[in-house]
Amino acid sequence: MSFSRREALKGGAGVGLYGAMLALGMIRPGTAQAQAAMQAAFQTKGIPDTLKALGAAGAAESADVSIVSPDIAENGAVVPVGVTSKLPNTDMVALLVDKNPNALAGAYQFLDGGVAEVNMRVKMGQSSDVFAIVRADGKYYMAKKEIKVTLGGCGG
Amino acid sequence: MKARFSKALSMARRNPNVSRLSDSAPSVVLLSVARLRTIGRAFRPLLVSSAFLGLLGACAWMPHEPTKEEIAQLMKQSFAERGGAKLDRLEQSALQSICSDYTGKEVPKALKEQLEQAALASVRYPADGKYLGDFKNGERIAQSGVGLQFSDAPGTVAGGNCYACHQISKQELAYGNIGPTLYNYGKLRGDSEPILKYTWARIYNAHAFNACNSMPRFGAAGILTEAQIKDVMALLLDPKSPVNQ
Amino acid sequence: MADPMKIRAAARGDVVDVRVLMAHEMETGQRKDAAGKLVPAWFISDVTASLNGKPVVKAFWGPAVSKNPYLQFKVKGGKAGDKISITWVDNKGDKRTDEVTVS
Amino acid sequence: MKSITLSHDGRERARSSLSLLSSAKAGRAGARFSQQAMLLFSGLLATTMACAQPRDATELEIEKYRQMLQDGNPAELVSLKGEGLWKKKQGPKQLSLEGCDLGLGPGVVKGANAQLPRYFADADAVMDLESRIVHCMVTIQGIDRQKVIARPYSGAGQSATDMEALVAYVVEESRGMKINVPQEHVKEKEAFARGEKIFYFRGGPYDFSCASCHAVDNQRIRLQGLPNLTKTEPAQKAFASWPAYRVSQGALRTMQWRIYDCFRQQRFPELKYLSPASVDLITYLGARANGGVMETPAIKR
Repeated sequence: MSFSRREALKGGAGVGLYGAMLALGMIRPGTAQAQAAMQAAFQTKGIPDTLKALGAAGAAESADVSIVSPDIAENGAVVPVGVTSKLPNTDMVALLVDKNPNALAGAYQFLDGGVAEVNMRVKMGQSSDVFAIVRADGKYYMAKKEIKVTLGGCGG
Repeated sequence: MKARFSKALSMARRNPNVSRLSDSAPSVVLLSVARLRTIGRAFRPLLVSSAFLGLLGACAWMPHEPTKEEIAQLMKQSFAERGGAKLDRLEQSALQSICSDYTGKEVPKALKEQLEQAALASVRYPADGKYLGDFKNGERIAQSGVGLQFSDAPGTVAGGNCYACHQISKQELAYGNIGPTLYNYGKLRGDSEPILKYTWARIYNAHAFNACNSMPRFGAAGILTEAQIKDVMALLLDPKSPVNQ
Repeated sequence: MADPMKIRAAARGDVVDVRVLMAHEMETGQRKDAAGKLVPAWFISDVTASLNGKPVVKAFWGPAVSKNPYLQFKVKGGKAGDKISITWVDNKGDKRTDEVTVS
Repeated sequence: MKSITLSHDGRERARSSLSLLSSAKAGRAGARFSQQAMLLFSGLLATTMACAQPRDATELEIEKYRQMLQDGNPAELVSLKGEGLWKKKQGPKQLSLEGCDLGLGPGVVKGANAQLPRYFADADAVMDLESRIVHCMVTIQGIDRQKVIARPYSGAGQSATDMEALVAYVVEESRGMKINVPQEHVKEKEAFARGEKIFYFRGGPYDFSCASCHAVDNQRIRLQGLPNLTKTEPAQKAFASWPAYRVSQGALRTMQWRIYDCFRQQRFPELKYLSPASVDLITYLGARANGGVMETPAIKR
């Protein structure tokens, strides 16, 4: 619980290793290890490395995963984004924003009874592709959508 | 009944205001005082009825219709100087005063023409005869909405905020519609001398062509420098500008 | 101490729809204050939602989640009268738990 | 040169007739339409134009964005805090604000803001909500006025100020209520008359007045729709949706702030908190909006 990100990173386990362990199911959700892996994933930059950190490299695009959001956001400080997975046994969902300083915005674990449908609001520094990553039956899937961020108000 | 009454009242008050204001703010007057007095004389019958209505307004049961001086006083009392935004910004020029009165109404033809002539006379064309600068800089100026606000850090370079009101290049989706679209501005008009001069004047002081329109006087009010106006000109008129693709 | 959350939980059939608003600055760590100094990152990093005391959804957040976060999710197997509780923990170790009854 | 001006005008005309077409297409309920058709034709055109549906793809997506924000308004968190503050015994006199008369009698909060600004005999002045809250904090709780008004608006990275929280609570209690800003007392009428003049007052280096942006139908600045505040329906909708939570600033913004920031954009000097011009202008906007229904606190970009 008390793992800080710095500890997670210097702990010897590279981002990729944690990711691989997560992917293989070697880390049980809720453990300190899982926590550290997740924290490491928040520190990565760009989509490819973040996918690796999540153990989700090679996630396949799936029509069963959808991103619910407007195509254009009036303001980047608050962009409403929802992720829904229709894939059976979905137990994890993550939302990534390509052009943010760190791509991973949030991840969700569904335990007993949790439905794979979440809505949240994220900051986007600029127009960007947004990725939803889903884990179902141990396999990773994804969906992608571009969200344009505009300048609202009087521009001053 | 009441509405009609107060409308008559404000119409009647309009004309004395014009000449009064021209006296109180000589540095910013665009029209000559003499010219305005001429206009004022043409409305003398209204002056008389104004005095009469003013008497009625003094009765206790009638709400007092504020005079221009009272509004000016009220504004000064209600604002504070901050940064570059001093209280003199609340002293209306003749143009501002007249245009305030005629918002949403037709400005009388003679008055409108006088305002337009005065505005055109204020335009200073580039000394070196070169009208077009760098369209890439022009795009930055058109995007930037900062400058001249009390919240701006000292030394902030003002933008033109053109996209606030105009569509310009196709790439920018967040554009306003207060002014007409400027997409393909140069492609449609070419870059002949009259077009260059007209466009320059329009940016410099748009009241030259349509007195009391909403566009800031980017040159005459010192919002943009001559070099900045050249860059905005290039954005509109340079054949290589994205505006003309 | 952290301000209370606003939680709504309503059952439709056997699915409970939960909407939560949390009061938090969610500082990115990239913003500079008036003096030009970077304001350190400060954000909710973990959220746990429980139905009658049993965790059902866990959220892991970074500083890209908007200020005063909003979260909506669904839980199967709940009904009116059940308890939904939400606990968040931020990266400074501050935490807050609030509970509502499903309507 | 002349032909340019003309063609510009021609385009303007083409655009407004286009927007008419699309608003007719957007289609209101048939019954309402025929009922309206009995009214003056020009009046009908004006109304449908004023509440025209978004016209292009960008505006439609922005509308979707706004819709998605509606559910889950962080203003609720602010008003929760405000309710606590309202009921808390504070100040040298250790009293709560529950005895404050917001115009409907001491202690009545429900619906009070839908009828503000108004004339208060105890102060012999027209007061807007924020002026009145300050008045109550000073007279009931004995708090120093300067202390109360020193920092009314929260800055970046700051949580809501006490004033913002109190305002959020009070205006939430007027949600769904009909706007009914009184125009009975002579001072209320005078405030309105001054407010109207201020609305049309052009000044500053940009020559802007409130009317520069808010006196024409279907205008937008960037993508921000600009309500025509000289028309009843948009005036009602605008007044009904302030105060609001501003997502771009992560803050609850009060009506005083709304006016303050408009003047900032106009390049005027800094509007003083609770200044007479601000109260007059809010009175004008409020009375122009009578008959609308309060949706406060709203949520905006």
